[in-house]
Amino acid sequence: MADPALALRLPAALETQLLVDRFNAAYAAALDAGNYEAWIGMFRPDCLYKVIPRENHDAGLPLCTMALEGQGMLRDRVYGISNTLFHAPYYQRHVIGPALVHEDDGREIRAEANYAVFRTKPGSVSEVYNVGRYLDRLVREDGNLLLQERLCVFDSELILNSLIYPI
Amino acid sequence: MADPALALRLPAALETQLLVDRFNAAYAAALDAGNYEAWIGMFRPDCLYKVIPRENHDAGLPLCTMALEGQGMLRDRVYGISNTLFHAPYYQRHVIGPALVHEDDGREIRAEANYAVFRTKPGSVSEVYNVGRYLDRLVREDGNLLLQERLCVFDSELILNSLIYPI
Amino acid sequence: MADPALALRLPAALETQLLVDRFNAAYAAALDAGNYEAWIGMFRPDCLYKVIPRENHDAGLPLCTMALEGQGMLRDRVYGISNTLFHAPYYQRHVIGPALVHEDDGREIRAEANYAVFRTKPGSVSEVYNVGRYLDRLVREDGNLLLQERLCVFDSELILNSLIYPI
Amino acid sequence: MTALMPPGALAPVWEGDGSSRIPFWAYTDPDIYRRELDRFFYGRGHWCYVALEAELPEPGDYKLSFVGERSVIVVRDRDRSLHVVENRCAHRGVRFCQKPRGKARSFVCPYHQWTYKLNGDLAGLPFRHGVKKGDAVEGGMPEDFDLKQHGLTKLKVGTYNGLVFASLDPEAPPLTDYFGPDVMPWIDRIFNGRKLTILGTNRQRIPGNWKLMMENIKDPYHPGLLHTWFVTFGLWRADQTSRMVMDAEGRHAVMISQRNAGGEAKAVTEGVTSFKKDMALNDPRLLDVVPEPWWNGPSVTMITLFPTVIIQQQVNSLSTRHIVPAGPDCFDFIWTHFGFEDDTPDMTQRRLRQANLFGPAGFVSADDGEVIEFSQDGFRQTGGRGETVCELDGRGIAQTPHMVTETLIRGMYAYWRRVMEI
Amino acid sequence: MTALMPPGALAPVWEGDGSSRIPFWAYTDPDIYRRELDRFFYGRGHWCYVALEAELPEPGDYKLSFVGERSVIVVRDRDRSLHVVENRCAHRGVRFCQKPRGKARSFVCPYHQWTYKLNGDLAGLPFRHGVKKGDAVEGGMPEDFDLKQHGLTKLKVGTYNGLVFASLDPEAPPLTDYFGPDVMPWIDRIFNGRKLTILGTNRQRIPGNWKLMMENIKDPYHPGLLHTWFVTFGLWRADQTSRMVMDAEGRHAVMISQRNAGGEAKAVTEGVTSFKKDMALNDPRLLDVVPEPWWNGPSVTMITLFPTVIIQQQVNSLSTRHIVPAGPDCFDFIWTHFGFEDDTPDMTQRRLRQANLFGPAGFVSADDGEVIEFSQDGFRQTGGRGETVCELDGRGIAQTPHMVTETLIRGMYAYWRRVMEI
Amino acid sequence: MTALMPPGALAPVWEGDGSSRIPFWAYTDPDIYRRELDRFFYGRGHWCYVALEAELPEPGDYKLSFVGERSVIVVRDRDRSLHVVENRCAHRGVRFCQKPRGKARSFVCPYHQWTYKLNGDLAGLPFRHGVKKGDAVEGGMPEDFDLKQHGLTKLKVGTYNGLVFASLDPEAPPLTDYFGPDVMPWIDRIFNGRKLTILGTNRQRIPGNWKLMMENIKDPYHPGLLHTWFVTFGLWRADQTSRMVMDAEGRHAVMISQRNAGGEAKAVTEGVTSFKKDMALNDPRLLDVVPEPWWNGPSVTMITLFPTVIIQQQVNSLSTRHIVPAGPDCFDFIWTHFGFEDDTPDMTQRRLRQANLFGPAGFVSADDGEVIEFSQDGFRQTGGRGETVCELDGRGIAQTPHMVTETLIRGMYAYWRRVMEI
Ligand code: FES
Ligand code: FES
Ligand code: FES
Ligand SMILES: [Fe+3]
Ligand SMILES: [Fe+3]
Ligand SMILES: [Fe+3]
Repeated sequence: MADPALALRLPAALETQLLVDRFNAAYAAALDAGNYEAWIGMFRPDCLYKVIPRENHDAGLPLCTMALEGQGMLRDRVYGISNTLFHAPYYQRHVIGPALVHEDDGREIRAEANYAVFRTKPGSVSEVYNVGRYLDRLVREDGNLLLQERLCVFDSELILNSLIYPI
Repeated sequence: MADPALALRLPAALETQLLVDRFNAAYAAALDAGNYEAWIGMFRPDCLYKVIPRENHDAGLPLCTMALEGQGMLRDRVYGISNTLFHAPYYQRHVIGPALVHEDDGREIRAEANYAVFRTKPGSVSEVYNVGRYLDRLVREDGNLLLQERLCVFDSELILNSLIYPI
Repeated sequence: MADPALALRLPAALETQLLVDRFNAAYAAALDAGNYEAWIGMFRPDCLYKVIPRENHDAGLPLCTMALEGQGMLRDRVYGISNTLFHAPYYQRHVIGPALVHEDDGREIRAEANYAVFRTKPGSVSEVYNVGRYLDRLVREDGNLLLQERLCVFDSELILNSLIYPI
Repeated sequence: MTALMPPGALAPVWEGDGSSRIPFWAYTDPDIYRRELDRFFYGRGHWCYVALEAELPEPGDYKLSFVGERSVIVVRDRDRSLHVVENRCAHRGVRFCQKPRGKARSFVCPYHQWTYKLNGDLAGLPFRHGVKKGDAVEGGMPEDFDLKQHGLTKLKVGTYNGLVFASLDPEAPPLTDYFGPDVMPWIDRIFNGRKLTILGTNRQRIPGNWKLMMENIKDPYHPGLLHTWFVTFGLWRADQTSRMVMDAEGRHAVMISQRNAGGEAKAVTEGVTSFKKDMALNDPRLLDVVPEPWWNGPSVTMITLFPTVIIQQQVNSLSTRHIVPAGPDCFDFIWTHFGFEDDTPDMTQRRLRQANLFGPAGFVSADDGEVIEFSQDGFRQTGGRGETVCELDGRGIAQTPHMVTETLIRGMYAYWRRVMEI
Repeated sequence: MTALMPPGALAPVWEGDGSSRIPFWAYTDPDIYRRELDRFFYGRGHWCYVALEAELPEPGDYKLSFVGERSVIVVRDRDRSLHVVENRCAHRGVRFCQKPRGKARSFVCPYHQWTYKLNGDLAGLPFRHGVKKGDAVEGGMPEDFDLKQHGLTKLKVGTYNGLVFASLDPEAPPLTDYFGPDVMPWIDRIFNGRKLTILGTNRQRIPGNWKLMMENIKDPYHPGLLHTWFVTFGLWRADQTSRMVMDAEGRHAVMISQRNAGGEAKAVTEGVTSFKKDMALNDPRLLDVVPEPWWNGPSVTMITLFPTVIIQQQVNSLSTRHIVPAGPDCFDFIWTHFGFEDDTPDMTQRRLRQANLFGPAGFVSADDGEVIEFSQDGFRQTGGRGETVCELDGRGIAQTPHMVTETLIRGMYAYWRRVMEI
Repeated sequence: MTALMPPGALAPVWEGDGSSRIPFWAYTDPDIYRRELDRFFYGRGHWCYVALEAELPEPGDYKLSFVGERSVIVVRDRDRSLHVVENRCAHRGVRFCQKPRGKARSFVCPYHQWTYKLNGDLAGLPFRHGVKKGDAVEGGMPEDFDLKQHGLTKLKVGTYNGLVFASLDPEAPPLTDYFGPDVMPWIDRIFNGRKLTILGTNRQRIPGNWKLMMENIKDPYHPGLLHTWFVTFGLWRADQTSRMVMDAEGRHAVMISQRNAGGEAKAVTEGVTSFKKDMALNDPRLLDVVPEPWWNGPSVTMITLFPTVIIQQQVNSLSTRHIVPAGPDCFDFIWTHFGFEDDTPDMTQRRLRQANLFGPAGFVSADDGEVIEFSQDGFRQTGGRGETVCELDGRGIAQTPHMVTETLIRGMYAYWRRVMEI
């Protein structure tokens, strides 16, 4: 829930909200366009990126569907997508709700946002592919935000065969 | 549509928009985490909460799928969810669009927002469960918002068997 | 990605974001209520409105599923919906993410937003109908925004039989 | 008729002549289901619920409804009589009517504009006598084309004090005979001719066999066990005075009971996990029951009119529940809540508040939909092998002066076996 | 062949030897559908549309297409010849090509890297002769393994002035014989050798039997009745000069007509609800028709090339529509709009504007998809019992100098019965 | 048994007595699938994987699992023994347990509160002896009703060093006999009695026949070709020392190999498009392999325990993969990753990092799911006509000291034909 002190911090809160929602919109645009270089660029070098079943997350179990530490691993994943992982191509479409900002200490922002990702395979209908929420730690760097950490905690217990692209 | 005078009221409008979108994000987070106490806390004691088929709403018929008056009934519903209603557990995931604020008289805000709720049953795929729009009356209380009234007018003509948790 | 200079332009950026998100919310509300007169009113007289498969858009092919130039054609479409095109009625529900504003020169705004449209036919379940992104050119007119151009570039390779209402 | 051996399923052989053990294949076999459609929903001597008259107050008012899987139009003619016609054009089969409710002066199929009267007669069609070109005539229907042979399928209509039923059998008996003298008084008790007020609709898709819903409302054993509210607040439990009534065929039934104070009572609450000794409502308005004069005692009557409808009075809540089958393992369930013209605003609000107990989200019926789904899951996972055991209160079939019995279910399946010839 | 009695359906017995009454089971029975695949889409002497040459301008260009339910690759070889091969690896059946369009020098199945030439020949496979370890050799394919026996399924390719067809029958007749002398001139009229320009694709999934789309374009009766624009603006209506042409077999057809001024005309607009007397476009550019020299009269020709494609000229709009069947009750419908290399920018824009009339959102074709869906709903709801009535202009089959007729539909089903042996 | 001729499919006739050519219908025919359920998953002498003991540490701990399509409950009793009972109420078939994991002291079916012990015995049911009203007794179960006849289906339980299997066959042989002396050592190597630590679960739905996953892990031919990482980094390729082991029946198997330095090697990388000569990881921690003492050589062992589970050691990553069939063309695939109680935090982190190679997103297993889907697409598009060719290293079946072979697949289908009597 919004906290009592919020009103006082409004201008700051507005700026934070704008930055985070803008960031998520840009993040979605990058992934949905298959622009993975841009995606890597939205993380800090020592970032943490995890796609984890809610089942494990809630049970305190560490196993992820994808667990990448640092831009190097992000780069290895992107190389895999484009060069080593055979798969049928598909479109992703992210619809992300306005973020819920939990904290902003001026440098780091803690926020979450619900997302739905739709998959469309060539010549097919669009289907619900992966829904869940982002748990984020975002860091300001010269007016930009970069991801220090993004956990994609997904509800979807059954992945529709494979998960190739980042969420 | 945005109205001509909007520009003049911008700072206020920005604050209102932030508060409402924040509120909806927190509302989604509470329900999707199954945190029903928090959910009850987002309403005023004399609130009105209705989940109503668009079919009835458009025809001016009063029957709802769920119609709760006041926090007491909300509490009774929550007790039902946790203690009396046998059901298969499922995850909900709300994706709510930025709200459309119709009016803000400084105390009460009238707004609406489109939503999609996805259901995931244990060991199953995620599916479209309930889509519609929130018709809200929100009241400011020491910097917070509380729901005086939320109508969930849903398009989904066929409910997928049962509707246990609030929308 | 957000650009370095953003911080400096914040107040303006906030206003722009609010206007665009408000506009999209109002656009969704108008279409989902079947209020097509309001929909026409959200465009400029010499507007361009296209619903185009991503397949064609990415390949640089001009064919659209719907391609309307100017409010006159929008009016002809609306007349078709209500008077000439036999079809089963259905509900639409738009969920649109916060927009990504690319540019705002004070008069014209270039922005995009991801959307998901759900279809509900009478007595049926809700289904994913059309997902994609809006590519927009919006123009300020006395405090309002109007669409100079909206491209609905949709992923959904197979349209579920027919597409009657605008996206 | 078609063979009853679907690919890979076991032959539906029902051991013995009883009806207390229902084989799972009766709920899962697609051929069994097709035969059910043919013999019950479309078959000789059966009536299917389609509407309440109050939904169609004015001449020209129509609504789409279903008889089994068939889309039908229920429409009120200028003379205020009701017609039920199949929603399928005689020309090339188009289900032409798509708006669920509306007003009509005639029905026009969009494809080639064949036009039908509200009673289903074909009124005319374009170019029937061809098109004049100079003094030649191009095309047109054959000489022997007979409008009368090409109307919409007309169903027989039966109405009773506001209830509307339809039958594909022109020889179907009068409705009152169909329901029979044991059941009729309970219909009369609610539908005594007074005007109804429609409060609204709820729709749910339940992934289970349609008979499971009939069973559920012929099963007085479960409400006091599955539904916490019933046992705790005394709305339905085994220490009440109750009666289980059925028609001579055993297909229709009424479960009648009278609420008591609820609370603890060794015989019916001990060891019942759903009983909540100390439960109290935070807002009693949810259950602000006010007896109505017409009750004459019973606070609840659950009427099953085989095969398509349940009529419920549960304290101040009134509704019809329409069963629309959609394959052996799924049906749509459409609730129409109503009140009476002379209800006070308070009574209307009371009925609406108590509606929180029913429908897809209801405190005492959301879980019925759930257990039906899980029953079907259980039948499916064995591939249709196995049987239910409905032997509470023995294996016989009889009107029963209490609720500790599964006799109504046995009655329904005895009838089912006779008609299905299984 | 398989038995034609699916579980629970009625035996498909077609009364009499006519073709004016089509039984619903012809649209709903899964075994009928399978036989259709075997005899029409995959069968003796039939050709299926797969592409336009203009989609594959360069050597190495390929696109995925469909022959019935089979995924095939259409590819242009170094020598510019076209191959059509089935997209299914000879090793373990993998549908190995997943990118819908691209460039290829050979095809490599990812699972075990079996490699095929563009013509489908198996070029080689890893470890065919085993792996040397020291002087031992481990594994490898058997001595008698013959590359030639393990290529991709090769389809016979037929091209005609930019149209590309494929057949699983190596003995399939020349394309021009397949279409026949009555239909060829109308193909030549559009495809006379000039280069085509691809404008783009639209795809829709229509929940109806594939034959309903063939019928729709063999049905000159409906356009002036279902489609307001046609009757109101005189694009297609019964007071025009028109001809219905078919090939000797009755499987292919052309509907030819010439637009008129539209507006009121007792014979064809009276009582036609879709006719809008006072309707005028707010933006006439939507229908800014400019006759083209090659028309030589007709403003519209709708060509059905059984079983897979429709070629349309409707004023300045040109397209092919590919039918991809997906079960008895569903097909995908792929529109490819095109123009000609020498089109002026204005003409291209005109074709694109008129494209608003067609495709899944089209002013005069969105509703065709709708009525097809509702026809299938009508067939389904009776369980396949019932029949359509196609008797406008009698029960016979003949080339017809007007559009007040269902003769082309009768022609198609007469052919269907011969080939299906029903 | 049921006829093996589904409507419209070709009769499943398997030419000759070999097992090197598998007809497509073995993957697509619904009756074949049903027989597989009956004979393998539910059948005589077979064991199905259901859990790891470490998932159920405490008395009362239960989890839902599957045996074929049947929902079962795996539960630990007070005496720490494990029971596996079917999740289906003996009264009216309800799949009563819905929470996937939890603690239970008994099982209560919500519908009528029939109550079962953890071992599946029916403990009691409400109103079994009726309800006292005054001195009358209302209802109750018949005199001859026998609790013992109405328990849950009990499965035989087999555990081995932390692995839990269940069988519907009370006569099923000891687990160690079922796996056999050739396979057991490889199970012992991982499961030697030390305690396991559960790291978590991944679930994917793969739209292909369940046997394709068994094949995939009995196919040493593909990893060095499909999976870039394997061939490039030397995790699995044909120039390694490897062994293909199977049990006497040919149903279970182990693929054993030892990694090498990878890099270029004419015999196994030349012309292999998936080999990336210059590829290097940006972050080597993804493949920071540290040999463990218990390996005794092999760096990878892929164990298939027919028909339900794969046990994998691939360098430092350990997991079980549970196959849950869902029709002929789909199965759910559940990964449980684990480590050992005495793992250092570093080793745990290492196992988790290497988990990036596996599961639905894995660098070397996401594509296995993809090719399985495309295989099924290939089988489907021919209507089940056609066959795979598994003749690498001949047509025979034998323990094999290298990986250039498809012998394990041939072994499995030889067994399949014996049991299926096809
Ligand atoms: S299908 Fe109804 S008029 Fe032709
Ligand atoms: S399946 Fe194609 S190479 Fe093995
Ligand atoms: S169904 Fe389980 S107790 Fe009745
Ligand atoms: Fe109940
Ligand atoms: Fe048409
Ligand atoms: Fe593999």
